[in-house]
Amino acid sequence: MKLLRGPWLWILAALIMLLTAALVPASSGLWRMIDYERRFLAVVVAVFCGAVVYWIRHARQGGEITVRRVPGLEAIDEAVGRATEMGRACIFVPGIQDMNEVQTIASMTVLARVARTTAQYNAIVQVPTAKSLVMTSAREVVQAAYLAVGRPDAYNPDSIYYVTDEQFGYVAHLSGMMVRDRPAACFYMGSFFAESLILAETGNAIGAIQIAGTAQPAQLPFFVAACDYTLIGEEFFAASAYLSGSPAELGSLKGQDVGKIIVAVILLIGVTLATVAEISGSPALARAVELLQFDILN
Amino acid sequence: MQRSTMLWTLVMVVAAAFLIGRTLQGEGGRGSAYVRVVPRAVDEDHPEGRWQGVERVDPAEYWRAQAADPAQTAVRWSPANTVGIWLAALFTLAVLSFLAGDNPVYKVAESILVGVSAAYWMVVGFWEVLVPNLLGKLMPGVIQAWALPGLEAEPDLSYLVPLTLGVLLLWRLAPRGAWIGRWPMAFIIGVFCGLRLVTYIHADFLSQIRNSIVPLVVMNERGFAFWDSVRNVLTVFGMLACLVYFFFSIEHRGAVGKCARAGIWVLMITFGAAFGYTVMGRIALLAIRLEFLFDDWLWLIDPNNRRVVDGATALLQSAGIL
Amino acid sequence: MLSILRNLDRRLIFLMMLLAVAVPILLQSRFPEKPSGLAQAVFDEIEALQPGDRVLLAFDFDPASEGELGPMATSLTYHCAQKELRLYFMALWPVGPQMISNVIQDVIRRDFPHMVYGEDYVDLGFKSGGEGVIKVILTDLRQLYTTDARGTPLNRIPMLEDVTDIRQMDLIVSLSAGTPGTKEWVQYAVTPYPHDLRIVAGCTGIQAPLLYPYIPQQLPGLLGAIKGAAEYEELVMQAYAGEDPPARYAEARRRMGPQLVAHVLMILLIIAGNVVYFTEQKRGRR
Amino acid sequence: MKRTIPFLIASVAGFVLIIAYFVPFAEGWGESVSIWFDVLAAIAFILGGGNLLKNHLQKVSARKPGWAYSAITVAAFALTLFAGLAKLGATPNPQYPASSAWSGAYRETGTVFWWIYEYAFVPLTATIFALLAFYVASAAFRAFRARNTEAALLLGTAFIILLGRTFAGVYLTSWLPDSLYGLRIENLSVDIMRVFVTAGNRAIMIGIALGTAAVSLKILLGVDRSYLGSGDE
Repeated sequence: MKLLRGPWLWILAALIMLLTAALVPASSGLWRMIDYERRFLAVVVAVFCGAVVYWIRHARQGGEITVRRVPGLEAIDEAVGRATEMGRACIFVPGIQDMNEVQTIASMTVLARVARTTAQYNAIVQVPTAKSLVMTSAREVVQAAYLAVGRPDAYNPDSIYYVTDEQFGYVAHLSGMMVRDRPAACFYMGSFFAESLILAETGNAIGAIQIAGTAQPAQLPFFVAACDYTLIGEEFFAASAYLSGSPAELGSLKGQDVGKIIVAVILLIGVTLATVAEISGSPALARAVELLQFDILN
Repeated sequence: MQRSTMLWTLVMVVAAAFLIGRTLQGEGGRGSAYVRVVPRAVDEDHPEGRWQGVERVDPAEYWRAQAADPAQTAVRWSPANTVGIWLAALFTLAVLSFLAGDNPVYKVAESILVGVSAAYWMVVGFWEVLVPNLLGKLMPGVIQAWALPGLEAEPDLSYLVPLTLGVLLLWRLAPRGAWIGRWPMAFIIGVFCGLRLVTYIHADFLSQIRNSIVPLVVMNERGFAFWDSVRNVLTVFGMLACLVYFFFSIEHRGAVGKCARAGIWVLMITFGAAFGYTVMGRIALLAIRLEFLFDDWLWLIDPNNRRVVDGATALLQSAGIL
Repeated sequence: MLSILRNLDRRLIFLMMLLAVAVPILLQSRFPEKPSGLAQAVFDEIEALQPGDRVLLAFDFDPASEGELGPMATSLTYHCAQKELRLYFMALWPVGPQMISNVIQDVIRRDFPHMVYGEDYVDLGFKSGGEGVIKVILTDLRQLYTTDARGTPLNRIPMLEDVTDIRQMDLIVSLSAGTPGTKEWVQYAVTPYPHDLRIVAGCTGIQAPLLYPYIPQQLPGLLGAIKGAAEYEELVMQAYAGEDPPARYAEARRRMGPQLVAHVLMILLIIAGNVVYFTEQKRGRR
Repeated sequence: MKRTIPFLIASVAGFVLIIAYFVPFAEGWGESVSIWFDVLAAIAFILGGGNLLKNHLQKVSARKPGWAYSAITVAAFALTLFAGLAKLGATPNPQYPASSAWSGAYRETGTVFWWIYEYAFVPLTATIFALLAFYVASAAFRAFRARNTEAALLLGTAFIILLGRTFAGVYLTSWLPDSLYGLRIENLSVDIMRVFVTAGNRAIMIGIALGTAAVSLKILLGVDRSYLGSGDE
């Protein structure tokens, strides 16, 4: 429960919001400014954001942050290193969605790290993209990474290029290119759909080290089965925090954990209420469960 | 290796020549396509329509029409669509050839696909987004006169915002001040981060908690429902165990470790099931491609009875083909 | 034997898969179907509607997934037309309109020629914007749709005259192969308006596990992959088509033939893979 | 400057939209911005198409290995683009017969663009998609090995689902008596979906929601600015 200690101000603010949401009647003028239906959502958003902000501040002020290990991440440097030894390229596939998808944005922060490592090792990273906006962002990111390690001359914008918006046109190009150029390391980070298995199996056939990360639950099985390491769902979003190593970013992970505690608490309360209501058959309790489900959690 | 390649090429050329010969023999054979002429914009002055369009029909319909009136031209053989079916079949085979290894045929197919699809999405973007949602909003009069006669709207100047953002974005092509292209990017990223933050918490986070609130003990008219209760208990605790696995601030040791391990097990079962389900879909995809080859192209099977005609027409059909 | 298995060429596996799918297609074999609860639920939801009720058919898929969703689209449209419902087609995928015109051509024009465009069914066409479109048309249809897919202004279409937003629909039928699709319809349409809207869906195999968490509160019925399509097809045909339905209404059940053989092949491959693995392990230990 | 202004733009835009979600007056803002984004993405096609042309034309003019394939790509691209933008072969909109052919649908049956779509785009993309059937088979043989408990669970479940979703499963366990109804494979597969898959997917979805929210918040707060590129302030 150390996670919840300290942020008294936030807890107080959240309590006030919660009480306001629960007690101010629906006819009140307040709800002309704020959507009545979404009042509890506002509380949850505030609590979650508050927790993330609190832990980021805590970390910035020198507070200690401990997080568990995620194996896939350590493999990134290793994979780039191997590609360098073999004198072959790495490819980074940022998924097939546009910059309006948070997974693509998260993949850009992972790319920043991969590009920095390739710049240090003097390896080549190829970034074929399926969207023009992703291409422009990726160029900014890679250029910045090369600048940061002091090798701006080695940056080649042509290695980051647009292929086509069409999912399978993009895959046709990628798999053909993988078979021909035989990259030593493949990173699949972002939002993937059916192409996941085509990529992972082709990468497997050419013997590349493959590291994947996605929050598309449907594609996780294929990455888990065919890649060396896979960042599952939330781990993928946490990756940028881990890779940056900055305490402020690691702090945000603790904020996420607070979110999970909220889930567990609400769930346990709800399930207990529902169970007691079911056994006792009390209509009052059944109404309470309904209130929780369709009013508070709406 | 060289010899086998030559042998294969020879086999393929002979097979292709045979198939093409069969198609060109008379009107009708493997891979042939037929169309019906349909009148468009029919009114009193133009009972035949101001102009005519076509739609594809089954071969059986052509044979039936021919049997009824050999001189008719409303339903006819379509060279463009026949070539199209052949091309589609060759493209299908070209992509499948990648399974045997990378080869020039696949590379050609890949190059065409990349070019065609990039242009396809640009064309779609132009006619579906830029014309109605940008130009049509900014200058509806011009667009109505030119391309969208059904458009009835007043100019909406708020669309100057995306136009400006677009110009800023394209600024990076200019020799100076490419950094200005970051502004629209930043705007987009900021906007969607804000939007996703709330919608994900609303739609996935809260609604998934809500759906998980179930009684652990289920009663029905016959009293205690054992299996339903077991299901609910497993669902709730399975989900909690998975959440423990995703916990970042505690190492997976001791009791937490055991819980996290149970969580991984549940995740693995989830993945296994997803894999099984997906296999189904993937096989259906292959099936439909093979059906195209066997049905539309080679006429080996006819599951939809598209080439079945009654006795009299059948006679004519066999006379026409053989 | 074992050494053959161990060095099994990828290409040999590919060839086996090709045969496993091709041979049953050529033989055109069929197997019996037993409908599952979720297919029955979809059937019941549509069955519960009254003639003249409004159904929104959202076709969010493309030719690539037509193998799975095409048969569902066919039998769902057939069922709705038999029930004399009013059909509103729309698409959030750019190629969706093609899928819509396919069912209009194959089902409505052929088997329900008495249905009138604009009175019994209407094609609203494609709008870009994904979930944004859903959110807008929940409160105001005309903000985004000025015309239907054929360019006719909405006000001149009889069945759209009194439709201001899609909350007036009695049921949403979503066929989806990805994003945007059923998940977005559930998240943005049904979740905020649980009392106004109901939805049933058909989806590809890959989507199905993702949609299970919404069952049954937010999503009462779901057809998963070609199997779901076959089950539903069986239900609809048994109820409405009589003894000898046209061959095109057996598409899904026909596809179950290759499915069966290919699944058996997959299982054999998994077993073979593990046999190799365990014997190698044993040898390693010795 | 070059990083601060974009960050401020992102941050202000983001927080305004978060607040707008709760204010009835501003509820439609998010949707408007989504439509703007589509317009912007469509304008960005110019960047993508330009880049594609530049890449391939460079290869062709330098006679790099495989330049002939680049030439094919450029030709296919140019042909499709022209056919689509010029609406080659289109007829006027039947609702407005007096209008010009520009009012027609660019992908109506019979246009050149439709032909390219129907006979090149569809077979090529659908067959690439169909390659998956082969890849799942090879993955099944190679990757699904019961190395440990986790892998065994994964493959065991896949096994039951594969059997349960065809007639083979029904056939194999139909001898089970009605008292063991739940153990018949088709019912077992339904229970797996209802219990474990639901639990697992819910946890994944909740995790993703939290991850998405946290990443978004980090970007809006400026903790993570790597997406903005180089740091020459």
